[in-house]
Amino acid sequence: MTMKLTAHLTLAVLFLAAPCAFAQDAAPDTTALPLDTVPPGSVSGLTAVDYVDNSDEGDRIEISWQASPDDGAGEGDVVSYQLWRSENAGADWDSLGVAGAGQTRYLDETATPGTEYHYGVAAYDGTSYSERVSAGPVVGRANLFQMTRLAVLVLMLVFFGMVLTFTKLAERGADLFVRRIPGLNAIEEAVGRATEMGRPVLYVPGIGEIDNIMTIASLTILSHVAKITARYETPLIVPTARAVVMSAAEEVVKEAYAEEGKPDSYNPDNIRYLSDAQFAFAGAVNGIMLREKPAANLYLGAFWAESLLLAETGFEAGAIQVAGTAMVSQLPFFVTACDFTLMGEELYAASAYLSREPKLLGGLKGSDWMKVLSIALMALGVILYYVNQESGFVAWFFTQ
Amino acid sequence: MNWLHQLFNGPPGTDPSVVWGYWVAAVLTICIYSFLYKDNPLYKFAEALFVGIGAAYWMCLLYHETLVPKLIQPLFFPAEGDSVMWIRIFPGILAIFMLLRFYPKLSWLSRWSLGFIVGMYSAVNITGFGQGDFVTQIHATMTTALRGVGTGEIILNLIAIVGVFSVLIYFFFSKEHKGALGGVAKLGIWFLMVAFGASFGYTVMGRVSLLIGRMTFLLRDWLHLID
Amino acid sequence: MRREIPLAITFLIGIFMLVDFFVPHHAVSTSAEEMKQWGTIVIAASILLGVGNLIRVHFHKIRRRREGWGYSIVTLAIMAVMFAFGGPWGTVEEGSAFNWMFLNMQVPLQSTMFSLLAFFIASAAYRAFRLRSAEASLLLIAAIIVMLGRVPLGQYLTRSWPQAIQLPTLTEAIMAYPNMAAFRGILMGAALGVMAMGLRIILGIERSYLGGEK
Amino acid sequence: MAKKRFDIRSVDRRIIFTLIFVAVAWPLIQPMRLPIDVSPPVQTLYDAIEEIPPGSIVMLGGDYSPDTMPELQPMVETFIRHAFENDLRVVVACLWPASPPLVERALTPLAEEYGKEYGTDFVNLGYMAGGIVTLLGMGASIPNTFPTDYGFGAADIPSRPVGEIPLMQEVENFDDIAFVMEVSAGTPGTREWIQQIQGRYRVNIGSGTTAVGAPNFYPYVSSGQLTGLLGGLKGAAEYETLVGFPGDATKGMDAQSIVHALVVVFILLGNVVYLISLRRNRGAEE
Repeated sequence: MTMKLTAHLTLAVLFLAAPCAFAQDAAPDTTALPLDTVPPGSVSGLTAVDYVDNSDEGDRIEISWQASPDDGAGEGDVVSYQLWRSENAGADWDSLGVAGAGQTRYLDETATPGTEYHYGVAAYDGTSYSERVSAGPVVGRANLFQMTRLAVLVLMLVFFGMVLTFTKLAERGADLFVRRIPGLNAIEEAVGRATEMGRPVLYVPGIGEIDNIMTIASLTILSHVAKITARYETPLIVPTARAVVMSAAEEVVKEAYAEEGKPDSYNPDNIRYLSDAQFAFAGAVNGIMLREKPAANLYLGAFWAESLLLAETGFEAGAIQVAGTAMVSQLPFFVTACDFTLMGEELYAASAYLSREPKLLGGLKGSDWMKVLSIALMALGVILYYVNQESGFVAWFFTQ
Repeated sequence: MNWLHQLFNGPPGTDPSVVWGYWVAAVLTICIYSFLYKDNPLYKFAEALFVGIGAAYWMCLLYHETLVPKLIQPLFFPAEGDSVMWIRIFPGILAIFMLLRFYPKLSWLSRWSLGFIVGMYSAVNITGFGQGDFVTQIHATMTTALRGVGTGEIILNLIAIVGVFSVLIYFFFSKEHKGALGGVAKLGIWFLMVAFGASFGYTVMGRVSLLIGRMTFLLRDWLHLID
Repeated sequence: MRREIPLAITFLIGIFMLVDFFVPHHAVSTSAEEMKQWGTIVIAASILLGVGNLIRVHFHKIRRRREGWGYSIVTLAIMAVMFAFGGPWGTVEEGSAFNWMFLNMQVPLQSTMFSLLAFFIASAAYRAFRLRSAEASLLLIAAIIVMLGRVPLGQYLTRSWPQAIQLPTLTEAIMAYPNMAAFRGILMGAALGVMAMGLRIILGIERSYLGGEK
Repeated sequence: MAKKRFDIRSVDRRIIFTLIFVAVAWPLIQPMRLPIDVSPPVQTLYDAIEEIPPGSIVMLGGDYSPDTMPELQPMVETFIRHAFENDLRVVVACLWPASPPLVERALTPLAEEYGKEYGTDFVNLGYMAGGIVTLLGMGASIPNTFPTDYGFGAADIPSRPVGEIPLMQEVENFDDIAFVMEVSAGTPGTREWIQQIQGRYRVNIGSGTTAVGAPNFYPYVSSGQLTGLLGGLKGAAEYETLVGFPGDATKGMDAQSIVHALVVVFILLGNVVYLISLRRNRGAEE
């Protein structure tokens, strides 16, 4: 079913994308013999609309039609479609181009913005043309909105509205409930355990770039962890794989130590840039685990294949391990090799839960209710689809 | 003896640099695998090489493939007939600011560059994820067929719909997971576990494939034991 | 001012890129395109920053004779050699010494590092993959079906069974339905998280990436 | 997820390692050649490429590095072969710095075999930093985003401005690309291509990914955002089977089968040990 749908989509788009070069090859050949005196059936449903491309200068008009009854069926002798354009409501027609048989779309890329055009299309069978069907007027404009992205805009604005409202509520001190996320307290327990044992805490913020949202969430959690380690005066080792992340981690940890009134306990040598290369990084972190024997390994952030290496070695070294990532392909290993795992969004929820920061709570609550809304939307859609295949409104709204 | 000859000279007509390459690669491969026995100086040596080569490779490529054509050429050596793209002075400044992180007195300027990148990434992530991972997925779920296809497929499609809903509910944090909600969330975990199981299976497959690749190199390219 | 200007830059560029997504007008897209080119340049600089940092770290290690400083010399030395071949005066193309080092050192090192995971996975499978609960069992069963169903052996072993319960069929059903559904749920939830975070960053509510006040 | 630990480490890891080593090497030396079945997402991808009119331009996104070559290189090779077989022209663009020479490695023998010429039949644009920003730039203008190509060592063609490359005269943006084959080992990769290019520019994207990534992409296959998916070495072997040129992926399938079976045995064995130790513990408590 999926396959069929995909195949259909493929076919459709391929027709759209077929290069005009081929269309040119199929241009009318006036020397053709023998004469076929029966002209092909004309096209129907001709439309010409202003085409909105991604850098819209208003110079494109999209012309589409339903194939001539003799194209691929009937007499089956249509070889091409001839297109004309008129600037004076059909008084004079200028030849515009040719589309090959089987094609039902032509993109006029030579329109002058703001000019009213009419378009005409006729099927051609090698000797004669069908009756010319025309459509218009249509004006090319440099558009200010991409209608195919309406659904994205509407849902985005609704969502942003929710997020900002909840954020405001949280700022005003409204008590926004967030359920306890299992495994979150485990982070604090793990740090406590390391303190008891007099061994360091290892915090790996993943190998994502600073732009990675997981990395940013991880830095929020790092700030919290750093405050606890500052309080307990437990060494906190933060190996990073990205220079920018290292700089950010430095700032975050330093600030946390300062806030706890222990700026002197902050050891810049413990925030380390090891390597941009994934395995070199994993190898180096494993080295830290074996040499410096942290009692708690916290892996929070964006992880790829190194997850297993880290978790396995940590498991070997006998550390308490708490992981959290939204990199779903790595979750199975964290789930099986760590004591606690924050799965997917729980990572983001964790940063909200730990900090109780209005901005994070707002995002969390906004997402929550957006999920409810989208479940409702999908349920409604499924029912509508059951009753009447794809309803017009749904199709229009999502114009995919 | 033919084999020994091949081992050191490659098949007839092989360039010596290729054979040396295989030897270097084979020795490094074995150095890395020695880690399986235990961490040792050979592994550490190979790893140190790896870090150095990786960084140098990246640095040189960035220079030749990005900075030269996009910054240095447009500003200093425009192609014949092109004028100097003065506007590229701005990204040039941002790039220099980024590198100012090395000078503590001026390192605050690197935040300008950081602000630029983070702002750009945030926006394109909003629209990219919003369209590709949210809106399109909602639409795809809405158009799941529950009639007009075989019974088996209807059941599977129903499973898919229930799966999407229950997983979304598992990641719903505003209510305690008790009662009916808890039940649905539990169902969500089951779906997650099946998916993670599938992921695990696929990951095993991927890792094994890489090992097969290395083994093929050792047995075929280096030792000529298989074809 | 040391925070306001970067925040303003983030805000302006963020809003502009959002506008670019929804507004097809060429006036917007043309300047947005130039911005995107800037982005690639600044990101390249940030990667150079990473390399510079690496050099600094290793120099530091050598100067202070920290544990393993000998390996730092190896790292810096090979970097210098590679840079000598591929630096601004050199060439990185096929057939160059730079490329030889890439193909015969970088390629095997990185490939082999990755393939170590096959071994670690095997030992994790033996020691960590447990029938601890109903959920874990589900994970386990799905994993076993997929592992066998995605190789010719699974097809071979179940070739005489009815089509519907042959391992490859089962595997594809798991992948295309429950697995797809779970990942779709994850994708949607994650997308919301990313969008909310993006909004906060653009509006300057989230600024932890800039670090503390200085 | 809470987890209790039981000491069942009576077996040295190195024994497991040795078994795996043998299980990989043996089938390579003594192949069994088990038949390879084709799964629907691979068939979809193959069919989609078969439908493309000859002469069209397809893009190959090479976003991988040496570490994933065993899985992805066969896909790259088979795709290029498939394209050349069908007279499609290929533009290669890479978001990963290590990819261009790897793709070149695949192109070199195939260009010779099919008599294809660099610059007119195929071009390697090389690497550009920036990830999704680069993708967005490509959406607006491919030549502006990749101002120079990578060159082609096999024919001694150095890197030059894209303005001097005949094939690139026909490529401005994704309107000119009939199909994108994205071979991806991670980020930036298939997901970014879907989010930034498929969504915005409606170009058909098929993808070959590492096995690790593949399960994540099924929702995109189901929604039609991806036109076909090759998952890992098995996906590559299936694609090789369809195109009719069995290569490294097909050769690796026997080893793959044996090791999978071995891992399953490990899991079962590990659990038996676990259940026994559970029972013993319980016995001790009572």
